[in-house]
Amino acid sequence: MRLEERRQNSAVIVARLEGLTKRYPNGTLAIDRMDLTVGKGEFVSLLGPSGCGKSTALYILAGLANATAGRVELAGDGRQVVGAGSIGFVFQEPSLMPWATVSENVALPLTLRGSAADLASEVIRCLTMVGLETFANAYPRELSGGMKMRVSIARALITRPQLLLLDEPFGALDEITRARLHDDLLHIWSETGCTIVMVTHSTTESVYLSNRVVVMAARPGRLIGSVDVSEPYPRTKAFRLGPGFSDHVRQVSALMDHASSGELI
Amino acid sequence: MRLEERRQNSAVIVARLEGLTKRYPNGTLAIDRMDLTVGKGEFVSLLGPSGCGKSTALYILAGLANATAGRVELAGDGRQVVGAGSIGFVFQEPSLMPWATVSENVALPLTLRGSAADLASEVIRCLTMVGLETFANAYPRELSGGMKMRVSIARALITRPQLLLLDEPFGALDEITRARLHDDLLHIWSETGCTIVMVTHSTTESVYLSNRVVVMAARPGRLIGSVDVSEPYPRTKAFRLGPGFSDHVRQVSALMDHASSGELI
Amino acid sequence: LDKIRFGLGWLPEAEHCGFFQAKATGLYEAAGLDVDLMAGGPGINTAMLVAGGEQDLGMGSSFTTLNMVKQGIPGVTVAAFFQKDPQTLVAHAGQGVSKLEDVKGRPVMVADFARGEFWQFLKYRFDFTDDQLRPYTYSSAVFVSDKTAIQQGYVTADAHYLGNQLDQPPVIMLLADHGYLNYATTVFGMNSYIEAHPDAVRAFLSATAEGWKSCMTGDYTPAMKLATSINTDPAYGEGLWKASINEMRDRHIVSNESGEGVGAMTDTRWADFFADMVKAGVYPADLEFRKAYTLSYLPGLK
Amino acid sequence: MTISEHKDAVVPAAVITADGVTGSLDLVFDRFVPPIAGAIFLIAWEVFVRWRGIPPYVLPAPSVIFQSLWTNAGGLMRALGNTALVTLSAFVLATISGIVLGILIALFRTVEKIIWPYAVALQVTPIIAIAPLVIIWVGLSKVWLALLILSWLVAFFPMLSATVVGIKSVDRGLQNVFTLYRATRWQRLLRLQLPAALPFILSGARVSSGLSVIGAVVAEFVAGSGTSTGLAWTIIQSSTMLDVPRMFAALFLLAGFGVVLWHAMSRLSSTLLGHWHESELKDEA
Amino acid sequence: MTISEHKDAVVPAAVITADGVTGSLDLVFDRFVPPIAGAIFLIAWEVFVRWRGIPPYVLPAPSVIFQSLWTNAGGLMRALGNTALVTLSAFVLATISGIVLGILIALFRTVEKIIWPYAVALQVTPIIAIAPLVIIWVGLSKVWLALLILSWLVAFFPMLSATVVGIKSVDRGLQNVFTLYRATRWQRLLRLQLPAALPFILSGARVSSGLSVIGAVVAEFVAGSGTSTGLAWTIIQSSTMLDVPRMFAALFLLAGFGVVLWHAMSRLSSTLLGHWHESELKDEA
Ligand SMILES: Nc1ncnc2c1ncn2[C@@H]1O[C@H](COP(=O)(O)OP(=O)(O)OP(=O)(O)O)[C@@H](O)[C@H]1O
Ligand SMILES: Nc1ncnc2c1ncn2[C@@H]1O[C@H](COP(=O)(O)OP(=O)(O)OP(=O)(O)O)[C@@H](O)[C@H]1O
Ligand SMILES: [Mg+2]
Ligand SMILES: [Mg+2]
Repeated sequence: MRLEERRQNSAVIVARLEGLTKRYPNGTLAIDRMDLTVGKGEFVSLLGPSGCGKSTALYILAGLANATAGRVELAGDGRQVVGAGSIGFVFQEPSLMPWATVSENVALPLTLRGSAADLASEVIRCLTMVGLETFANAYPRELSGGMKMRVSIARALITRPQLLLLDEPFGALDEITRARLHDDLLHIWSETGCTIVMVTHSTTESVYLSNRVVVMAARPGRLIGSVDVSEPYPRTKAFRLGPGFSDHVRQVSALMDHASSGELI
Repeated sequence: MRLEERRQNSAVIVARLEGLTKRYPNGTLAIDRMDLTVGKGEFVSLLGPSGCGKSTALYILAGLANATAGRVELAGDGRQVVGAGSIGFVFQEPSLMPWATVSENVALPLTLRGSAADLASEVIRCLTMVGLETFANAYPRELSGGMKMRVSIARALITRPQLLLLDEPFGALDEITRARLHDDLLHIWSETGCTIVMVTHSTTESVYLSNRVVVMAARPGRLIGSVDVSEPYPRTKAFRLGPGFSDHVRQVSALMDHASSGELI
Repeated sequence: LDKIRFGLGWLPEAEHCGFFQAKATGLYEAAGLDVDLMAGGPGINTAMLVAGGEQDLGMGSSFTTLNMVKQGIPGVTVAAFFQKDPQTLVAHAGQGVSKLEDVKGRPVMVADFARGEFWQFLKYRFDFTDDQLRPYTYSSAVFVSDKTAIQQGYVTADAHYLGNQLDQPPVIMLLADHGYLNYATTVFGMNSYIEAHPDAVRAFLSATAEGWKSCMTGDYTPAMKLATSINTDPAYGEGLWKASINEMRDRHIVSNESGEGVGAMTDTRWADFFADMVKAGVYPADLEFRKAYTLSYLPGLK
Repeated sequence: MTISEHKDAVVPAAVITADGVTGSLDLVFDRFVPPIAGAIFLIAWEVFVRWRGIPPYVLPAPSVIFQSLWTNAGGLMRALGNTALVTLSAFVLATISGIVLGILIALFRTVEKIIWPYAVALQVTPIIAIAPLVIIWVGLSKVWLALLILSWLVAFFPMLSATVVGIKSVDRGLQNVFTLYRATRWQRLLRLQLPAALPFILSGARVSSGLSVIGAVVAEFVAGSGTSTGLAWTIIQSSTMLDVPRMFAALFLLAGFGVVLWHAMSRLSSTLLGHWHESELKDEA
Repeated sequence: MTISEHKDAVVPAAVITADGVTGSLDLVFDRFVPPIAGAIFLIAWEVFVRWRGIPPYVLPAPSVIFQSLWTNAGGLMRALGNTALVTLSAFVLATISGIVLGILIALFRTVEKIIWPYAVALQVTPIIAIAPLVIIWVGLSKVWLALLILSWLVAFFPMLSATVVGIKSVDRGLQNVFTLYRATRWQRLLRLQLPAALPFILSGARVSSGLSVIGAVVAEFVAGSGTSTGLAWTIIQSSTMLDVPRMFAALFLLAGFGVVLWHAMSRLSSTLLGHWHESELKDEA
């Protein structure tokens, strides 16, 4: 899919937050009047200091938590509403079923859907993508931290979701594995035209992958700016080394500096 | 402490692994004949692909897991054996007591030691260091992922340990918070002259912080090389931008490439 | 054949001899009856089963139908096969206890059920007090192990069980010998059933009376064979049967010394017993105790 | 542009007070539905008994039971008092002994292998069988002690079992933290194993509280009440006297007492676990 | 250079087979220590009884008990068979009903609020009290049904309670995964809540298995008529007859049966949980 096409598509709105406010029962104001619109086919990165409400925002986008105030809309593309089974979510913690094997965990979304036609091959496809095909029959407790996270990624990808929410999916992975998964992710994204919202702590990762980087500030969590990364896909090593890249990284870093000012001593 | 001094000190061995081999009961050979010597006052980073046995190695160093074969020695400096209460460990998962508040969790190592003299002020010191002083009375479930990790870091630092084992301590933190904690860590290290072994996935982080970077390969986990970063401390922004830095980063990356070759498709 | 479901108060035992004899020797059948002798047990409340219609007639005591009258349940006693209630108190020999008067002030193990029945009688007649009460666990182990202990018992079994365990035979005090007028091994039923089946009831009582006579004077083995085939517990075997029957014969349990007929009841005895129980505080004086029995089905009458 | 609202996620702007509203609705529900359901249950029972003409000695109607409760209030309350005393003592004893023994079993493999079978054997020993022996052991003058031992016997096993499973379920990560910081056995117990086992222990205590009620009644039944007369005695008396309404009145009291005890344990549970354990957390979405 | 060995961590090079050695040592321990402890226990008992000259009707010596067991073997085994049948049926019934009701209570707030008090009330109802009524309700010809109901009543509550707590303790992260993928209520139950509750449920089942043994015995005691000849009768009869050795023989059988049942549940537990739950994991350090 060309960027042109994407641009066009992004006029179709997949998710819109308007004045989103979230207060936890203990009184913490996690998010304060946040507005965010995600167009179809976008790859949006969400950055912000630790505890600024990124995970909370993803939960609300996925319909797993209620907003205290404000509007949350998830839109379809006219044919199918994004929602029912069509959201993939890599949670910040792996959240695997300890009693099930790796492949059972990965297969879960399909099993729940009841469409078990090519289940086995799909599981192998996704496990291979994250490099865990030899661990198909292992139990989660036999895996390392990074391996658990990769299982969780495989589980999110198996449904070929239209909206993919990623909460620091690569934080626990080494750079080589991470780079490969970056490329896999971009491949999937361009192939399926899905929409991605990713929380990350890596500015370079956010600039390399996404077409828009959104930065939040903390206490209370709010949006303080965004950077459009209008570089063409597929992005190559050349892009990483070029001046545009570091420009964008610098812009994002500046926003992050701004977001964090006065946050930590 | 000057680097000269450190060099001298590092003749004193704090930990030595000889032919360390670890096989889990399910048959997985996690580590295969690994040799590693850590001198007193060193800051060693441990890198390697996901699942190569880094966490396992730290567990064995801390005496939390037994080796299947090989020698493990933790040495003292003549006055006090490194061991009893003098190891700090930031686990890969936060492992907080859900029934205790943040400050109770941080205070735990001191509480267990029974030395409660300046407990309260120590807790505040450590919480302030990780920027969580306002969350002293919160419960772990009310914290974000990165905040939990910071509590875990604070808990490891409160005993002013002689040997500090860190398992991806900053993976879940944004870059600003991370940078501040980097500096705090280096400060503590140079102040107390403690020894640090840190698992990380960030080459830049490893080069910036440590005086030696050790790289492991996976399946079975083994040592494939190490890079000495003989740059003076304190390291400044200048170091980060200088050619020495990127040289070292490139060396480490090359080792990582080597370690990962044939690992993932 | 008329079917009668008869509820025994306990597991088949020698105290049921007359019923089993009648069944085993075909007396019931000859009288045109098909009698089902249904075993009881500790949790089987025969009065409730009869009241609830699960059994046609049941085995009880004077208390059974007096309680029913008190609760407004229309049940009547139609015959009494034990003129003497076998209830006893048992003491060790050589403890200075030979009659009920001596028990006053000493601890006594009494079952909970008895505290509404003979315990009240003992309190009223012999000045017993509640602080003498000790728990009775349906086991004589406590008694045997403590020389000063006194417990409730059953005359048909006491000597047999305890005799083996004690150096000296125990002192057995039969309450009936001390003015306790309770009828035991009675037959009772609901008014409605009895009025609807007068002939069957009469036939049943007559046949049972024949059975009892044959038990007391003749060969009781047919009854024993039948009973022990149902209750196969060896403890309820021949030895106990022999001992129990002997006690019943010697102590005139079934037909007392005054020579009343087997199964007989009298208005006077009912009235006296009721008066005692009123004095003991078990029943209110205005209870229509005469509703609790009827003499018109007694086996002697034709 | 088609914007269709995602049903679960759409929150109209005006729902700021949503939590409050739901909360008070729940409260109303909590306060009114159970009594109403209870009333319906009793009315249905009453109607059923009257309509089928079931005599009170087979199944008394609630009205009859309450009337009996009223008439016999004094005696029944005294009896309840006696039973409650045994129950509570047995429960406290069961809790303490169950937790202590559970700790020993969970911590010492040797104790586990050796003790478990006997604990299980004790649990399946019908107290009716050993009542006479217990009375002999404690002596006839200490019936209350026999009652206590017998009802303890009924109540202690769930505590034991819950404590063992709870301690064995402690998170391995936290165990490592405690090992690393050289926690003494005692510290580990008090600061890690017991708090972590608490959800299990409290769940065991809820079972145990009910069992100690039964235990007290059955103990009284089999070991006799001696001079103090609890509800078991009332029940047996009523049963032999065919005073079924009074028996039911006693059962109602007993059930009420059991429910109160259970509620107290539930309260304790939400107080102790409310701030951290999943089973007692309010839904926060 | 001072190298002092870190005691916990030092592993001599020759310990490659360490796991194997420890393993088989443990095995030896498991196999021999409990029987030896048992033997010591019995011998101590025997010596104590002989030395103090305790009469057999107060506490029979093991030798006397085993002799009685041998002499009465036939009758006792038949009795055990009858009791075992009731026990197992009641246990199965308790397990199923406890889990099903537990699910309903855990999933539906309304059911919880309405049903809990009755479940608790049922638990604290002494079956001794209601046995006569239950017999009337089911009819005298179906005494086995009365037995089943009564022993079920004793056994079901721990299952219920364990299921409820277990389901309520499900990890929130996993709940979110299931919500996200639109799991139906049924799928959530089968694939998330029940597996996650399994450790609790199996712990409840261990308690419940013991209670169903007692339940069967007590039920038989209070509701059994002369024709049913389970262990309860043997015990009661032996007790009234002062044949205390036979009573103990019956108790031994009962305890043995209880322990076997409990072991079966433990086995089941380690089979079902062994590969994932902390409480059944072997130590891997
Ligand atoms: N269950 C909860 N109850 C109360 N407060 C909560 C809860 N979950 C999160 N918070 C608070 O909400 C704020 C935002 O949390 P959130 O998890 O969204 O942060 P985040 O941006 O994902 O942080 P991180 O990068 O560390 O994961 C934090 O201040 C946290 O303390
Ligand atoms: N408890 C266990 N049982 C069996 N195998 C295990 C266990 N823990 C870890 N392993 C295996 O040992 C290997 C090393 O695990 P370890 O956790 O040390 O990796 P790691 O280097 O820390 O990886 P990561 O960077 O992903 O945390 C992995 O292949 C893992 O599958
Ligand atoms: Mg987060
Ligand atoms: Mg690791």
